[in-house]
Amino acid sequence: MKKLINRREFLRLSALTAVGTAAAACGAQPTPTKAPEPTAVPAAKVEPTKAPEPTKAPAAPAATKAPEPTKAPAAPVSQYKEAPMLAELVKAGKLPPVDARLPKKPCVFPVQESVGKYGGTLRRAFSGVSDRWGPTKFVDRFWVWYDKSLNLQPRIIESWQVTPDAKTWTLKLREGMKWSDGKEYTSDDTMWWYQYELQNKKLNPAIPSQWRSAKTKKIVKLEVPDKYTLKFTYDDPKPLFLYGIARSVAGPNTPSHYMKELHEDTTSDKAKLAEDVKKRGFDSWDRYYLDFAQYWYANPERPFLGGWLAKGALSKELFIMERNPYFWAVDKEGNQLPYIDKITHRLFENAEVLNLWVTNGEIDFQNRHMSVANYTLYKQAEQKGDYKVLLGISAGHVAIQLNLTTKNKLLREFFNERKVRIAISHAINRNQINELVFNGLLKPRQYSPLPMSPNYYEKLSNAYLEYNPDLANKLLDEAGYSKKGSDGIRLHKDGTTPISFVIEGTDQTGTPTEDAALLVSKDLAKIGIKATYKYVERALYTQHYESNEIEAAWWGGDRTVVPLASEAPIFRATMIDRPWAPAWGLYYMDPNNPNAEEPPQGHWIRTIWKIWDEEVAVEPDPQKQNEAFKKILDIWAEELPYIGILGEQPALVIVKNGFKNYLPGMPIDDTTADEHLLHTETYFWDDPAKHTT
Amino acid sequence: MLVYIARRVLLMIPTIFLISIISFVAIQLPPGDFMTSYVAGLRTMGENIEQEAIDNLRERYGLGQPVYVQYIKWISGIILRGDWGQSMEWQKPVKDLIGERILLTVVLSLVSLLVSWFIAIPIGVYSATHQYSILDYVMSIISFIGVGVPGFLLALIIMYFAQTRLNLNVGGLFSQEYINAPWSVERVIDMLKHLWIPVLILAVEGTAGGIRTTRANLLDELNKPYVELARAKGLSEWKLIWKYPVRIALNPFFSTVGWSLASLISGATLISVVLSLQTTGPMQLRALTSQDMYLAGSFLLILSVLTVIGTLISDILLAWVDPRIRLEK
Amino acid sequence: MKQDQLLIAIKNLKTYFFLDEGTVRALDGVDFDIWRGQTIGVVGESGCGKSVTARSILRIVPRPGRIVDGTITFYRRLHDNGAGQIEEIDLTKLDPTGPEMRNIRGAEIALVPQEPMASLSPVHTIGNQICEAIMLHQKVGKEEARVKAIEMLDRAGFPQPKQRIDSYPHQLSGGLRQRAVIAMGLSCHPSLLIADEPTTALDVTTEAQILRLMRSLQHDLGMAIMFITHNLGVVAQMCEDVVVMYMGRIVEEAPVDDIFHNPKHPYTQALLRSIPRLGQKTKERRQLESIRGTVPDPYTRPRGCAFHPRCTQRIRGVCDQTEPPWLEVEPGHKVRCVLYG
Amino acid sequence: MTDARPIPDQTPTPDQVESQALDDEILSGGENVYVAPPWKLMWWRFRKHKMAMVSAVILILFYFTAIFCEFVAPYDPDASFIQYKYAPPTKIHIRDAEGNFRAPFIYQTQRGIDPQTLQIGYVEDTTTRYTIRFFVPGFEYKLLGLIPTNIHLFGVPEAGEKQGVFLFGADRLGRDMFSRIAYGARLSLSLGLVGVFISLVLGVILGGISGYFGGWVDTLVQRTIEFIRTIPTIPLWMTLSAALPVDWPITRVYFGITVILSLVGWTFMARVVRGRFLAMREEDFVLAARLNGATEMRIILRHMVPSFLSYIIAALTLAIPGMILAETGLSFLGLGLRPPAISWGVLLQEAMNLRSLVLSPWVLTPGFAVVISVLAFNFVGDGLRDAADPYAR
Repeated sequence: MKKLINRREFLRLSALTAVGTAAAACGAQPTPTKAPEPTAVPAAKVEPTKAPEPTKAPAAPAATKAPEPTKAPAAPVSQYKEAPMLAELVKAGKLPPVDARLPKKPCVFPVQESVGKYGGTLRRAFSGVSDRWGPTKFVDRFWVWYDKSLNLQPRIIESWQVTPDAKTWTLKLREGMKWSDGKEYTSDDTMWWYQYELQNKKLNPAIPSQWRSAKTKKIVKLEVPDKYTLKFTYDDPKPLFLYGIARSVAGPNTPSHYMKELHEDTTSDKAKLAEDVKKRGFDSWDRYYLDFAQYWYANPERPFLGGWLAKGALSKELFIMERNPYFWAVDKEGNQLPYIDKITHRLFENAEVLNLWVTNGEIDFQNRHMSVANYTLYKQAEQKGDYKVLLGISAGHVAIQLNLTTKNKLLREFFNERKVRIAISHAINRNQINELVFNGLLKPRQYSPLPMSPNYYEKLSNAYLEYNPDLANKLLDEAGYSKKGSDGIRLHKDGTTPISFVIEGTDQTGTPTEDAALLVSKDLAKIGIKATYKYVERALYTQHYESNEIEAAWWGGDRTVVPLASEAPIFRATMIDRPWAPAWGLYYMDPNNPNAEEPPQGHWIRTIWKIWDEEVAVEPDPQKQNEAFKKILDIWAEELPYIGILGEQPALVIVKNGFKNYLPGMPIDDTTADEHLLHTETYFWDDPAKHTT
Repeated sequence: MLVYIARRVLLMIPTIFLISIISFVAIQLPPGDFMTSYVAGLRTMGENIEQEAIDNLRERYGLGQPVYVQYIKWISGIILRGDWGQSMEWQKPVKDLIGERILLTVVLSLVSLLVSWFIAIPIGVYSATHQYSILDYVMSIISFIGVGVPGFLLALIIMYFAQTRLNLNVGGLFSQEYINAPWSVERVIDMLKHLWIPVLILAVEGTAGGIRTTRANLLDELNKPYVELARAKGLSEWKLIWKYPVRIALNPFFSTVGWSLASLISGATLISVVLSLQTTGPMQLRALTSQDMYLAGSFLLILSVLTVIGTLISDILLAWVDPRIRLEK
Repeated sequence: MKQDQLLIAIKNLKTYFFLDEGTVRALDGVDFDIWRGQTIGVVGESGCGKSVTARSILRIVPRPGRIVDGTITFYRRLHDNGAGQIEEIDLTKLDPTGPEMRNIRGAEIALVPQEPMASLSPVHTIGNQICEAIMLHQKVGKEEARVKAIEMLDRAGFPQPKQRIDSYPHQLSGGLRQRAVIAMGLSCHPSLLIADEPTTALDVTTEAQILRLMRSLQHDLGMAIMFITHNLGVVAQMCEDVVVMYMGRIVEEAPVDDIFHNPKHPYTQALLRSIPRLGQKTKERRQLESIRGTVPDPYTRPRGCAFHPRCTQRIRGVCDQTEPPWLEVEPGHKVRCVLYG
Repeated sequence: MTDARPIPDQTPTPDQVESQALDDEILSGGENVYVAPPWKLMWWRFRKHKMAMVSAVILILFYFTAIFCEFVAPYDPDASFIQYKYAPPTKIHIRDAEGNFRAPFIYQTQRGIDPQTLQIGYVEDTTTRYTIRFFVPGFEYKLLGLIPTNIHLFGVPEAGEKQGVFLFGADRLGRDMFSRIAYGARLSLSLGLVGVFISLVLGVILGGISGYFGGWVDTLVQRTIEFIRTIPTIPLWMTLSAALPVDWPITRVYFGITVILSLVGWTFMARVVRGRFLAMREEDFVLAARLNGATEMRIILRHMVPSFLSYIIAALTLAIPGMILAETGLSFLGLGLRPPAISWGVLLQEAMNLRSLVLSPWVLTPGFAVVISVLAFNFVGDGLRDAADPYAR
């Protein structure tokens, strides 16, 4: 009975995946001739395919109707429409008219359900400055961004061009685009950033790899032929350039007219700046600049390009963001976005308080901190809290990392035996863990790209998943570990040492992931391997993997939606907090690192690196690039460096009833801004008057 | 007496100095530093940060310097400029961060302390004077339950029932709409709607201990000859008990009031965390876990200094209430 | 002695302590009278019921003790309007914590306790504690009470009372503490002062001073003193009449000279043999006798005469069988013993 | 003056009847026969405190469970039964569906799942029932770590794997809560005792020395106490839990933390003791002892310590539940024991969430175990305090 339901859940989720791929090429193409004209791809098309618990209101507002037509400014016939609260300011002469605020060719954001209504407040929660990602991922907008089918599209920029050798990238900015203080955004801003930030030794002691050539390590050359053109030239091909600029928070989009006054090299009043540095409690200017001045959420005065602007500092109990009157995007009917007036993030110290808020309907839209373990809790309170639990697909995996480079010689020999890794994979009863711990909501799979990813590779996803302890025992015997001690634990090849290792993890007691770890350790005991799960404080964990003192780790795996966007660090062993081969990974990044170790000649990890360096990282053609990457996945499928257990975890998204234009079923991953993948500015309230605080 | 106080104050200076060193070293003791836990935190939440960037940050925060250099920098800032340094996590001056939260913390702690005393002392006196009466048993059971229920568990349960049964907003000290509102009658009412939960929980814990102490001490005093003589004078029972044995039985209260000083500031950390109160307790705990050096160090220093001062106050108070000790010094 | 000189008449007083271990009959039928201005000594070994008698009169018998039978009639002389008129009050019928009893306690019947140090609150000044008693029973203000307290301390031979009234008990010597306690007891001019071994904690010189003081104060103030002690020497010095108690009963009652020169009860005789006489040499002191045996367990009072197990003159088959009768062997000299029957 | 005095009641009481025999004993010098030893007096007074008596019985039961938890627990506390996930406490019947009374039995239950919320529910199938039996075979274990056996206090042997008897329900992984609590008692009830004992000894000795001698000794001890007390405990705990070797068994780690806790905890005891000493060293009996030439240590141990024994007992019994609670607090902070270790603190931390409270409140039963044991310790302590009170009548 239970099984059936789970399968259904999975079918539902898989259906969503299919939608994602089918809808490729949807989304706003930014280059069409005329600005506000609705693009050829009506968003409505998506709707029928939308899967679980449709958030759709009984009747979507007629597409023709402009939001709040009565309050539209009567003044000269405007090309665009705006929010009532802005219209009033315009009327009062405090704000220029909407047409003047928008660029000549505003970006047109597609809507998932319908054109929206203006107004209302969205309530969310966060757990402190270190958890700023809720606000930032909601608001941060970049030069380019993903569409529904995970292809990159121009956003702040109007278009891009790349030379066939992928060495020169030319970006075209939108003419007349304004910062939130009304000043125009031009190529000068980026040039200023290039000169005074990127090349400032204090601010950037080392140039980030995004802005360096891969082989020569030289800094990129930036030219600005005119006010609206940026030309980046590298020494080597830079095919992943676009992925890099899709996630640059405080980088090239710098309001130079404001920032230059806060920069010690360009300020007109050094004394005043020094005083401000001191007043804000910083002991050096560079910390002042980097930790405070350049971030919109820390420094609300800093002009910004996002849809909402910070009101007050993020360190307060309630972080409020209000609409940016100069936001540069519109919907297909020419309504300036965003629709929603205000976003609030409320601080919580304890996840249970957040859960109480959720079940009491005090949270409007939230995915962060919504644990899958609480599925039933949230579902039961749906009616009372007047919300729905929608599902996205998390990129995360439940997985175990055996340290192939562990300092323990016997263990290293053991882990490096391919049959051992495969035996361990077969020894894990994935279905039982899924049922017991996750209500059967997950899917047994190896760590691999998600089905909706352009890099999905079924062979890896389904490798060695079958629960087969007999096979596992057989493999271990074959590998030369047939001898057992009196306690039933197998012995290493030295014939005396029992096979025993510690799996370190940082999950809190009672969390599903910890439960899963304990079950895995029981499964391994059944095939004669003693694997002890041990909680370690996370700083200690960091220290252990950095110094390669870890035997095995219990840390999930994500970045499986667009693995190339983050340069596939797990697949190359360079993300050493997933320490399946930290010493080798360190060697690959920097052979001089004291903890680095050269892998043996002819080892398959060298092949992975070779494919990446010589085929993937320099291939301008995305098709070929993906083909090359598949070779790496193929090695993974053979060698299984990483024991994946479960994946495709449903990510719970709490969505208040009446909240529109959110498309569920999308992948939820860091690289794609979690649940904020698609146009948060088009979200709206069906009944905005009911949602004002 | 004055000489005694002066001597104690002088003695405090080296103590506090030593404490400041220990506080600073204590935060450095756990492995790693702010950057390790910062990075680990980011990674827990699925974010990533390049190794290069981490190294840069570490250098910028001066985390690579020897501990004594960092210490001198920190302590001289406090002594010379009243500058407690900058919180790495919150990216704000420590002074401002603590300042923002201290008022509510003290109000909450004081109210709870007073409420618990207000309840505990009369009940304790009743229990002692009516030993083994039914009410004595009932009070004892209630107060021991207060001691026995872990506060954090009680907090969760009360919050849940306040929300489901009383239809109250829970978590924090204000409803969302009043968080940033200026003070008004409505805001005070809203605060009271939230405040009772922590006060109740804190008072339950404090009351239980208070009843127990009062009862035990009073039982010891009740049969002393001075009580009998006072009774023989013709004093009424009520006046008699409150003036003599209670007065003496309460000495332990006085001698611990100074120690409560530090807990006034740290607040009931665990309970505040569960209730999501914007008091200093959760901030302190978080600073410690994230190894936010200056914030954590400042908390530890402030608390330590308050403990030292509190001990002094306790001793002075005890001397003040007990002439036997006072006049000897 | 005229009838109107009777101050307190105790009849068949029984005070029992109800403990888990059994019932202790601390007072098991006590009868005696106290006359105005009389100094009556109550002697006996520890636990014989001396102090319980005092506490029964004051109605401050601690729980789980209770007066179960008998009467304590207090003949109160009304001062205010009906001067000289006498009111009879049975103290056993009063609520021990009620206002009537409290008005008598401290005002009419005062207590000078055994240990002056422990009997004074360590955290209040002696002035505070004396003034409290004064203000409790006399309608005076703070200032006036203070003046009266100083006066009383002065009378009690307390040096520099004005300066030292604000001292705390532990700042005073034992003698001064006792003077303070006496001053407190006398502060409301009681008609009966119960002195419960007031000098046990003091050295001999101080003891003598205090005793002298009490005598002179009694002379001045005309009150009766019930002097509880186990020290027969003190009795000889202080008292006119003596009551000897053993296991909650009075065994002998007589004027002081009779007790010393002509003790009847074997217990009294034994008591007297156990104390050094004035003028005895140190050497001889070794020949002092102690009363053989110990006081029996309070839960199991021996049958017949309670003293018989320790008595040298007991008659087998009589003393251990029948309650000895209460006999007046000479006028004013009564004894509870079969030897005189 | 009244002359006629009534002759006291002469009816011999049972006590008096016996007095003849006693009489002779007294005369023959058997003087101690009526003096109850102090512990007996304490026991008499303790018995008076009804709640303390009840509590003492409860504590004995708890400690019995802690010592013989394998025997008391019907199931292996780590065994997950996939089919019993979130099973509520099993209903025990004595009357079957036809209304006949029988030996206590349980019904087979059927699991159902709400397809919307995935909420799991169980319904009884009254056609199949299993009698609860005592001293039944179950999983293998070694009694007291020595005697291998498989006999358990109770169980439903006929049910096999089909149905379990879960007195307190089952947790999220289908583990029997009753068995887990029984095992948890072993750690929770035992580990704190050592810490309390250490702080007691240190506190009494150092506090006593400080209060008794005064002067520079006092100053030194006081400064030390002040100093130790100002060392912040949370960072200390964090350091310790990090500094202890990774391969240490978790119980040893916790034992280490407990010892450290008590090294700080003694200061509280010492302050109390010192205060008492300050007040007491002036008292006469101390002077008398000193004049008699008693050594200082003897004065402290023989004369002063017994005189505030009640304080020590009160503080001690308050400290044991304090340790039990500290364990839960540490677990809450993630610094205490961790799974797979089973202690009440761990169980409570696993249950400390809204989900458990709303959907499966029975997993909070370890909380009751904590409350009851703390309550019992407090009452026993209270009773002991009263019993040892030298002023008690």
